[in-house]
Amino acid sequence: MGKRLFLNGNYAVAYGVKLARAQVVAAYPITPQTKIVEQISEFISNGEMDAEFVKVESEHTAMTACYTASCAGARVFTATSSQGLLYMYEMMQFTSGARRPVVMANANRAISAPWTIWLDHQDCMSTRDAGWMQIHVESAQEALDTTIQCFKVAENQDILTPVMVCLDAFVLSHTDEVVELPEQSAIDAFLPPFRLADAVDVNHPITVSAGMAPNLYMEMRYLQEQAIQKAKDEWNKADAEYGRLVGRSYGGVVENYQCADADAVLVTMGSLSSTAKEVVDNLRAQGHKVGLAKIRLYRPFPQKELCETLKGARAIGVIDRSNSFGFEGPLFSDVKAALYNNRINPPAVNYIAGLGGRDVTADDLDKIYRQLLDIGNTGQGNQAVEYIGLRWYE
Amino acid sequence: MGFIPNPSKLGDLPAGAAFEGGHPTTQTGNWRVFQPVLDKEKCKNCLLCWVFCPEGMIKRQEKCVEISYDFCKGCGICANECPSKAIAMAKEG
Amino acid sequence: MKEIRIHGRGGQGGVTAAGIIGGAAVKEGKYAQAFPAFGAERRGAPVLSFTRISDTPIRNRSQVYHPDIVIVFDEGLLTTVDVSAGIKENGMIIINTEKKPEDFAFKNPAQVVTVDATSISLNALGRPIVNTTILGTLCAATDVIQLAFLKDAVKEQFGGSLGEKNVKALEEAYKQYKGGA
Amino acid sequence: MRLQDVTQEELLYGTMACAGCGGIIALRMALKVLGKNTVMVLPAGCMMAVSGFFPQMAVNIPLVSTAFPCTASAVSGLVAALKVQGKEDITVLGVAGDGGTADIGIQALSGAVERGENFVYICYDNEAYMNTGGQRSSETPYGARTTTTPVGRNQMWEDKPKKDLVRIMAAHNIPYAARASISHPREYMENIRKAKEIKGTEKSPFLETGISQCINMRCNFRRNKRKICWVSLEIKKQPQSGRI
Repeated sequence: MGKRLFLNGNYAVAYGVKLARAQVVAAYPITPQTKIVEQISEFISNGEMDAEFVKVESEHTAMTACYTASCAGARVFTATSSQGLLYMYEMMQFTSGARRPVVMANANRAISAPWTIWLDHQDCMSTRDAGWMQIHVESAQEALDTTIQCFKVAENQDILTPVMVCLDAFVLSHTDEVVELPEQSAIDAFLPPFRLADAVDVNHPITVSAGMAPNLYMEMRYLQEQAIQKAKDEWNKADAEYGRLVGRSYGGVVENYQCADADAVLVTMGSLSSTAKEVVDNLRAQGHKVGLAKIRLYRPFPQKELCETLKGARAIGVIDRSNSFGFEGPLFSDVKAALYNNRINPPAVNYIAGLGGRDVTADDLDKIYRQLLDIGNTGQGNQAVEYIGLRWYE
Repeated sequence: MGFIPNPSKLGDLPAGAAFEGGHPTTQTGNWRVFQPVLDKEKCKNCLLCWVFCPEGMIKRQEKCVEISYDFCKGCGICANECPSKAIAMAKEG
Repeated sequence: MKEIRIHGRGGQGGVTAAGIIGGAAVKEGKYAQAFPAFGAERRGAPVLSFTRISDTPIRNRSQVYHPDIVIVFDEGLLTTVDVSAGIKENGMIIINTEKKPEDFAFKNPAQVVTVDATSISLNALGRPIVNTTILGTLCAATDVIQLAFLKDAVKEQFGGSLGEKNVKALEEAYKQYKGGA
Repeated sequence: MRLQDVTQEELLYGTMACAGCGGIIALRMALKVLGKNTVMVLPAGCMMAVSGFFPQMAVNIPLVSTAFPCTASAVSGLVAALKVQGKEDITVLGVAGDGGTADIGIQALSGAVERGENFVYICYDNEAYMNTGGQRSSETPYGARTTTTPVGRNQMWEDKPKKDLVRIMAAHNIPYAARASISHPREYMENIRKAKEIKGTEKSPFLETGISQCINMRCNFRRNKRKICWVSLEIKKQPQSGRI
């Protein structure tokens, strides 16, 4: 058993990066991510980590430096949040298109305007189609373990796709909790040193991310899609292998919490899943058959596993912590599309909650579950998008 | 991996469009309208044409330079730079 | 599960105190959660921080609305903030003040404990930083943390002679409460 | 530097550039001096389009393409990764145009130079955005005609002077900054050689502005390539409070 620490999510990620033996870290400060890179700087300065820290002058440069450092064959990490992520957006596309396995931590924070620093998922949703894998965590412990798993999957020679580990701002990033530190030997067994077949080498010159005309560009994009699709299985495998070596795993790409016989199932991502599990247990104790499907891997979207989890439900609720303006929550659209593809069609309700740091309480979730149970029983319900905790509905 | 200028299947394309360098596959020589012609007698081997040629198509030799036409686009810089007027631009064909 | 809410001002070390309580509980083998009320406030503004302590892993991640214990770093806060809001039955409010418990009346009933943490801190630390001092009172008046682990957590937080001074301050507050009880 | 001593080896040839492209001349000369042990970064632009567009892989050193604003950032990443792998003998070269250097890329360049990273940077200054068809940049000189300089009724010429990039870079207190032109190849290559040699423990970056006109430049005072206005300005390391 590893050392038991009392850490916040940011520090947990930094420990994960250290254990993964990242070689180049380039990052720019932004609340609420800053403590990740502060801690990594400290690790480097006191000799616990053998890495180069690039003191960049912007997130755009951070992502560019990560991209090229990865081209040169180094294991690379960066962290950002919100506006910083949006500033990186251009180079995120370069990184994924050039198939460089950069790992990034994103402390999910809402987007301005109105000017804000608090939690929601608008930032990562806005970069959803940048070709990055995206994985969401619910605790500091999961943040640490998942960061290490990220390197494993991203660096797989068949995948070579960058990945973003998303931890919720403040609720995870700034909350101290118990984190068990894995042994370095276990992580070394799990994660071999990074070897990139087409790394920059003066003896075998290559042009990375060469220009491609319309006659081939589409094929390159198709290759990229094939690779990211393959990653779904690799995530399950990596999680299972991590479980064997370290003793903790997280149910693969979708965590099925009490869904087997559930009438009402709620689909969540991130820290909300943690509170929801508490609510599920309370309702189960009162005899209500409810369950929780926690989506860990958001891109590539785990369609098969999700439908397997949701197939028995009589009513499904999806909580989105972001908007897709002009339509419904983006996660809701994805879940519904997955269900449609598999001919599963129970009533489904979209709840928009916790935007810009609005607290989502156990009581809120309890109400949602009771509404879903009603809908499941009657087969009827309000199909409109519902805002949870909105102060004035008009 | 080797360089495949005319890919015929997905497997011929490398991940991330990372291609081996040093493969100029288009013979830009056929872009020429005028071609440089060297008068070896006049050449003083000062190498100005050699250093100015954008395509690196002029070869350094013992006594005087030699023009290769594979990638020469006929820009005429060599003729313009030559202090001893040893290179003349002649119409192709 | 015990839930604690700390009322302080930016710069008084409320968040650090929440972390120390949690750290002490973790040393004891328990589970804990400590977090600030995620504000953008700067020095001087009223701020909240929270600690949850439990024998089992803690999953609820919303803010604390129904605390068992409320700690108030600064008497002046009482005029602007209802520190008793949502407090559980048989809850406790610990206030840094020179006054007596019976001088206070709150909207919601609670046991009031007072400590002159400012004086103790000035004696022990030479500065009116009350966050560790008041934890001595918390430790003495409740059973949420044990003194030995609390001292360890404080030493770890501050280290060196500053750690020792802080331990002395919290011991003084601890003794005052025990002596007075 | 004698031309006879410059290597025969061609690291860049057979590009798809316009016949007589000055930028390719500048790059070819530079690579002759820097040699094979070099990694190059090119942003989106002419240079990348003519040399790294599949299947025309005309560069024979490792080449990393990047987006327009971040040539120097890309250089930083390579420098860090090569350093951590103990390959510090490799020269990292960034090449960008005047727009990619003095306009959109100046933040990245200023950052990289300020960090004191060890690389060679060449700004290929053709005094306008030529890949996109001749729009003005901050390096467009006073009086030059571009497609985006409306100054009044039917007037299309630049009414602001050229930004002095070399002095901006020198103000970062870097050990070497120079301006040169391909019209004087020996001096130009000598500058590149000096830049390459400032290396090692001193951690010294360098900036070279090679003025080389684009053949498509529409300019009020259109200049013959050979007679390009030539300024050679070498700035040695300045004391902290020094002035140029």
